Amino acid sequence: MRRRYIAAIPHVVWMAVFVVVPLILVVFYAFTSATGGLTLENFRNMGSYMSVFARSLWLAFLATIICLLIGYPLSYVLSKEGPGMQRIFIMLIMLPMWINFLLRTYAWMSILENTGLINRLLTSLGIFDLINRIFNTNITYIPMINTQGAVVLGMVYNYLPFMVLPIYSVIVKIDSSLIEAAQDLGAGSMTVFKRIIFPLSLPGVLSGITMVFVPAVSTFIISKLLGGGTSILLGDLIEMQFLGNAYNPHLGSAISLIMMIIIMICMFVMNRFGEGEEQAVIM
Amino acid sequence: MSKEIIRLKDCTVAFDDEVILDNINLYFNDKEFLTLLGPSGCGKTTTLRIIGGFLKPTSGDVLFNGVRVNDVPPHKRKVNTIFQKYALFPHLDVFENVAFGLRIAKLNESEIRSRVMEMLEIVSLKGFHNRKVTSLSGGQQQRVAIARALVNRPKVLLLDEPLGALDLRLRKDMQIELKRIQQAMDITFIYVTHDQEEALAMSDTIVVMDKGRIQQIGTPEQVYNEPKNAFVADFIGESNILDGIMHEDYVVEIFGRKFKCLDSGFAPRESVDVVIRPEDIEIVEPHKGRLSGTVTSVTFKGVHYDIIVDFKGFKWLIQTTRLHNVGDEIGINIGPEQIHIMKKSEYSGMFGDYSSYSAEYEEITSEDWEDETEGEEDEA
Amino acid sequence: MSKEIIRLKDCTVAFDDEVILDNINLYFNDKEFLTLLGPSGCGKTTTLRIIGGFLKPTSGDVLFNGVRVNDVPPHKRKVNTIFQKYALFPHLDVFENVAFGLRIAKLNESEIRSRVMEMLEIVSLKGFHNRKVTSLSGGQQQRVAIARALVNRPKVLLLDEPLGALDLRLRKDMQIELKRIQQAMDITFIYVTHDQEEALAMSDTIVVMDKGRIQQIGTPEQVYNEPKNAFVADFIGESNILDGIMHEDYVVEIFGRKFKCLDSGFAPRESVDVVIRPEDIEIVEPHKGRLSGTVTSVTFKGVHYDIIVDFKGFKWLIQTTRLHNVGDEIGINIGPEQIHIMKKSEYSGMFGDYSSYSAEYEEITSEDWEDETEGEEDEA
Amino acid sequence: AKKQEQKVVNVYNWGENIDESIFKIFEKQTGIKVNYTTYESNEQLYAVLKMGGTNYDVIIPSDYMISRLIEEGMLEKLDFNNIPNFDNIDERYKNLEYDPANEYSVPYTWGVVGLIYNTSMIDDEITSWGALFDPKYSGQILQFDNSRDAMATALFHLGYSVNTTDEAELNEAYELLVQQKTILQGYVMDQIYDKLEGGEAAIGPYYAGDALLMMENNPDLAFVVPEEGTNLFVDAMCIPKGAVNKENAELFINFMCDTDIALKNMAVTCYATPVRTAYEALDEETRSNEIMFPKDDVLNRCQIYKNLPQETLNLYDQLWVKLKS
Amino acid sequence: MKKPSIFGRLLMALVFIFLYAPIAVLIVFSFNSSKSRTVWTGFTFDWYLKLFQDTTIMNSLYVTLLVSLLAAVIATVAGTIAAVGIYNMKRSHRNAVLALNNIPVINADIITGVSMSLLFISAASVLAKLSLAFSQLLGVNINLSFSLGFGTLLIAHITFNVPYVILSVLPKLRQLDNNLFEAAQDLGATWWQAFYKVIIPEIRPGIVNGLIIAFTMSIDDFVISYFTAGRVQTLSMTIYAMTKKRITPEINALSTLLFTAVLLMLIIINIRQASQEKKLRKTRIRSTGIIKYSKI
Ligand SMILES: Nc1ncnc2c1ncn2[C@@H]1O[C@H](COP(=O)(O)OP(=O)(O)OP(=O)(O)O)[C@@H](O)[C@H]1O
Ligand SMILES: Nc1ncnc2c1ncn2[C@@H]1O[C@H](COP(=O)(O)OP(=O)(O)OP(=O)(O)O)[C@@H](O)[C@H]1O
Ligand SMILES: [Mg+2]
Ligand SMILES: [Mg+2]
Repeated sequence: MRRRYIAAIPHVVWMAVFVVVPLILVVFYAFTSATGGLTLENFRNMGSYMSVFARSLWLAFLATIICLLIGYPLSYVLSKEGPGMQRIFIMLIMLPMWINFLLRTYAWMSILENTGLINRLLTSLGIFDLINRIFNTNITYIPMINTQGAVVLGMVYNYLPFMVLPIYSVIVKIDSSLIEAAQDLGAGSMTVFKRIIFPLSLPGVLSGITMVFVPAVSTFIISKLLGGGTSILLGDLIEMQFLGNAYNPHLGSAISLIMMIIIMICMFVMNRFGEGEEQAVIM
Repeated sequence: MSKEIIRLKDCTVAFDDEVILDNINLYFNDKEFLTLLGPSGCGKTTTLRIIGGFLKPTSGDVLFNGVRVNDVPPHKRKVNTIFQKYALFPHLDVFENVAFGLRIAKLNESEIRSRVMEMLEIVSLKGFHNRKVTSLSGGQQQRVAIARALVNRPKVLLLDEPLGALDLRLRKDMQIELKRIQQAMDITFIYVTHDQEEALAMSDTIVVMDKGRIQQIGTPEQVYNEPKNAFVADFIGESNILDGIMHEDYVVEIFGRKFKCLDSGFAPRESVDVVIRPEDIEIVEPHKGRLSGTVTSVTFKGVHYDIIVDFKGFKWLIQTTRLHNVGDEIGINIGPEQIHIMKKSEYSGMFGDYSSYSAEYEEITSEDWEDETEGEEDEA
Repeated sequence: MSKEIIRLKDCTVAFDDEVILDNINLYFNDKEFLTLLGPSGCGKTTTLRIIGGFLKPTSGDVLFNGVRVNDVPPHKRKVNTIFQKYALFPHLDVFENVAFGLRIAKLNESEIRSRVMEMLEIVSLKGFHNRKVTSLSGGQQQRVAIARALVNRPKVLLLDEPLGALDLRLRKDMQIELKRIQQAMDITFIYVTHDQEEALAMSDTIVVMDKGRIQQIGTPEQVYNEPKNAFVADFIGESNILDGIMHEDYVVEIFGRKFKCLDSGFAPRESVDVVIRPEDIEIVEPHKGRLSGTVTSVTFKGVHYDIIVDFKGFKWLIQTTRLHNVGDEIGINIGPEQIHIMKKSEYSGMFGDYSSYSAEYEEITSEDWEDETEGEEDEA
Repeated sequence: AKKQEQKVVNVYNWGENIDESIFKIFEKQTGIKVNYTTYESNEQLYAVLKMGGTNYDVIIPSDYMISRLIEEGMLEKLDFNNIPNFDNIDERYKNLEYDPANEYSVPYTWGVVGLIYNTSMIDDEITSWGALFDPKYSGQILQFDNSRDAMATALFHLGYSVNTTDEAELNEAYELLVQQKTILQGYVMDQIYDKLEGGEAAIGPYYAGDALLMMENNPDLAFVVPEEGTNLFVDAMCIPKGAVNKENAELFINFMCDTDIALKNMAVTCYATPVRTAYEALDEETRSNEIMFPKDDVLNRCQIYKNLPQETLNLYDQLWVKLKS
Repeated sequence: MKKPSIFGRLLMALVFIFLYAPIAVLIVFSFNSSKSRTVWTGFTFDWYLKLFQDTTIMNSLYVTLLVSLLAAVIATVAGTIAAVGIYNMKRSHRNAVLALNNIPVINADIITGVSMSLLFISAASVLAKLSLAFSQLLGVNINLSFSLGFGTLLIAHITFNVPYVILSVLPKLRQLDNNLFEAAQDLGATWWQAFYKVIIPEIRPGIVNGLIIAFTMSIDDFVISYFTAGRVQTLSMTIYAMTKKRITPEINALSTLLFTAVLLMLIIINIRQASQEKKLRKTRIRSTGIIKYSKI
């Protein structure tokens, strides 16, 4: 009745200034050169970063799939626990997020390094000696740090909760009478899962995938810390152009723009795929 | 309407030592419309869930056609259920909801198609097969739920307050519709409701339950006209319930006066509960009645007036189509066939007294309320 | 019961060109229990909102004691409202809910305390003041809502389907309770409901509304016994509505036969609607009746049987306490006082035909349903 | 604010390159609070300055970067009247090629780049840059994480000038780095401390001062200036254009050239100081530390980075990004 | 109802080991007597003592807490007001605004950070030029220029926090009984009284939740701060700077302290919630009981 919607106007203005205008600036930078003229130069060389794009997408894809493969069953199992247990487990999943993620990732270095905890453990257990004796090799450690595997591990580690939480919260909300209805209509437990639980949990899966894939494809910390900087990702590439060793914000903007477009396409395709009209953003 | 197809034998269900169903014995006949009627929480849904296989009785047996099926999981039972809130699958459209059971049974596509379409026609939803179920009205969703269950051609359909969520109008229409479908498909309906009018209008057999126990089983007429105890009498329609004493067969004493009745078989001078329905009382001139009293309240109800009459301190509810005024002196007569005698039960004295009615309504003392809360806590 | 305190003068409300209230003229007397009755969406809540001040009429005036208050905001009006779903403040306990208005009015603590406690006693909630409102039962919440409104000592209380969310039993009890409170407090109740029984049982005056227009104003008896048009007749109770022709004063022709009636003042041979209530029809031996027909359906309803009787193709609903069987031939008589004559209106021909009843139920075409959904969408 | 606004100076320096305890002394002396932050490499410093939006008062780039900043007009001229301690600076470090008239900078440290390796993990004696490219040490090698230093290791190994603008030579160096990448453990800057001290890697190039610090923590480490020659660097204090607290900055620069402060600072950073008076005050043992103060035969093998023309800089950036991707 | 299978339990155990292994390492080595991250050399509390003397860490902790608190509080207030506005919008407008609102939630952090830093820098240089021009024009010294720092950091944090607050308040508004507001007015409350006496308490859980989410996001943020904070350093940035050489165990100590604090807080909240829920369950049964017996 009253025009109460005006309460939202400051917000809209704020978001326009601090979200939309910056994005427009990114576009603007992407199409200009350091000297100020309009140019497509920044996109012309994009081909040479193909490998970075490919690697980023691939690693993020791997991390997302692994998160899904771990996160879905975990959410499902969690949803079967009693309510008290559920609360505790969910708390335990969120708790690590309260430790700075740089530190947690850094701690993985201690674990994975050549002289790290795992290798030390294996050495002190005499595993390496044993292997060396049997296969007549001379290994003293398993190389884990500074590999792409380590980067994926870091991604999975950091973003797994973002997969579990949305899926879990969708699954627990599934009305148990739907499951009973399906059983009533002759569905065994596998069929119930396939035809009811899984399709109904899709919105959670989609939002989980988004919440893992987007940060994974754009991270620059994990690759720096666990990847040794030998195979950089899109995030590193962008960071490098703004505050790093190869200053060129125009190129950086162009790469950002393309990354944004790729992310948008991925999400669009995925939503099509899942018919996810009701895309859930769950915190 | 004769062959027995389901039987519950001494079924007891307890959750955490709380007895929810107490030694239920019940059988269901083929092609029967049987209604479980009772107040909220009396165990109706629990009974259905035992039959559906979603719950195993703590003790006792469930027999289908004489075979014990306690351990048969729901998806292997040849019964289908319509759930309290439909439980339609929101991610599937109307067609796929109805086709669900057929797909599980792996029928071929063309047969599925024809059976679903036929079913949708039966429930008057032709042309709706592509709609999202969430976009349907309550009544339409109800029909989808019915179609989804019936398309599997079950021998028995369980319906858990299927009309509970609908408004009065739609509810009346759907009652008629359901009854029609049951007759058309020629199958057994086991129907749950707490609405006595609904139960009376639809059922072949009514099972009245309270506190996990069966109170009475009978046809609607039997249950209404010959209630077994005060609970049944009160739950199925308004009733005046009085203390009486059986003098001999066919003679009962109420308020010190003897009335003829049709009941026999009681011990001499046995205390009994006497039920008299408000519409069964004939109002006559004061001096012509067996009893005479004063009108203390009148409420217009459209079809009739509800009047409260004070007979020597006990207040009766009488329904009459003629207007009387507060303060009028009236006499009443009650025919023998209008007097129903019941054995005393745990419910005696709890129902059927209209002293606290209308303008006479006494203030509820806070003690009453406190009592109530205590009762609750006992339960918890 | 005479002084007028609120008047709506030519009130019209339109949202987006859609007329919701169409030129409403209505006055409310002091200490009256007035009910707005009508189907869902007819504008009852809208009318209340105009009185409460939550909505300004698009045109027309609202007068309190003769003073125009169109522009007085809700918090300055001396009326209080009980909302459709109570609208209790969940974050406050019972005491604070009731005290809300008094705190806003900045009364001192001891007065607030005494008034709230007194009010809680009136609504029989003594001892509940520390409870969370969410932990109360529906009926108790209802009482809190009443107390919260009444503690401010309004001259007028607006009640918007206050019992809509309660189950049947509780509803009946609360009807009595509300009526008692109204009489005890001696204030005006403006009551909204779509339940005709409720309206009949409680009101001094009933205003029947449909489609934003007032259809009839009168006492319960007037509205029930002398409905102004087919809509009112049908909405207030079951009715058989037939086409008739007034031959002369006190004589109406139905099915080619003349019947005596009590109505006069129509033009000669004027077409009229004739209402006959199902309970007003006397069943006699076939040859003794003015009309005779065949029973086509029987439903047991407890108090009575609903039977459908076919008279020359037109199906009547008759309520009787005696059992008849399908196929029985019966005769009927109708006394002059049971025949109600109404002028033809836009509603003529829309109600009161029982052809599609029960087993005779025709398939509902999908078109009907489409209509229904559209209606819903309009509302949303 | 009732009291006068706190005077501050914003110092932006290399990591592990100062004794932070001297800030307290400075504050006590002048009432100016030091806001201290660090960067990793000259290139990063350049990016941050170029990006803009930040206000630093004192920065400490290396030689070639200073000339680039001067060329691009990104430095303020210093008011040497406010820096009387400039007289303490050894003449050898004044008027160097990167700031010929010495208007913009005051030298802070100097040193050479060399190879640091773990003698318990590498039995051979390392003498050449070639060790960095030797598959024998595969997985144990670290490399600079900035383009100029990393390219330099390759250029030295190939025998080219570190200031070459020849595209072919640069490409050759790039190819060498690409090959190296397969045997590399990682590109690092100050992380090298952790990796070498902890025995996580066996060999890597870094700056002399840092090498000394590492050797303190792990005696197995050794530092060598390869025979092909190496880079001699001078880091100098400058004031970026538009600095808000220019006077405070000059006070700070002057403070850093104080003999006692320079000595104190040097004890922590292990970098050679250009403050003559401080050098003279050192004990004999420190002065004869060949890593800190290389002998002339080493110095003769050294090249100083020069600022490169824009095209070459662009080529550097391109090759670097390509290498890292 | 069925208990989870052995497989389920195993999976959970493995995941929790995975999640907590690095944290355990972190905590254990906060008590290590040497700086080593991998070799245990003895037990000490030294790092905890040193932590409080380390001005860099303490400063950045202060900055982090301050910016998080300010941003969370401002975002909560702004977000709540905005949510009320959005709730009252026409559906089409609402969807548009929500889409706008979702951009920072869905967009990659680095793009948010980079784009905002571009904005701040452009604004700074434009303002610097403007003040120069004005100064020359008017002959007085006008200084509108600014640099990246606490202000821009705060703006950035507010910007990415507000959407989360809105997303958490909006559902509460939707659940709100439409009539509550009118009920309050009906009882004599003015518009504003009705808002803060009824609406605010009603949506408080959403507001508190939004506040917590906002605070958490701020504390945890690194990427956006990194691009917008300029010289100012948050804890994340300090840690990032440290990862470039070596993390001192002081940081481990700090994290251990924070972790313990959060753990304790969660345990307390949980116990309280559990007991509340128990009560609620009781009352639920109770209210069905009331209905059951109300006729008597
Ligand atoms: N899983 C359960 N655990 C504990 N108690 C239960 C459970 N399910 C039902 N009950 C209790 O059993 C009693 C009977 O429940 P049931 O659902 O059968 O009642 P109902 O007759 O269907 O009532 P309504 O008309 O309200 O649906 C209730 O008191 C209920 O609280
Ligand atoms: N704010 C509004 N904007 C547009 N249409 C409205 C608005 N409020 C009510 N209406 C319409 O006005 C009509 C009357 O609404 P009202 O709420 O008065 O009905 P009602 O008689 O109270 O019905 P019910 O019994 O369902 O509460 C409905 O068709 C409704 O859709
Ligand atoms: Mg139930
Ligand atoms: Mg309404």
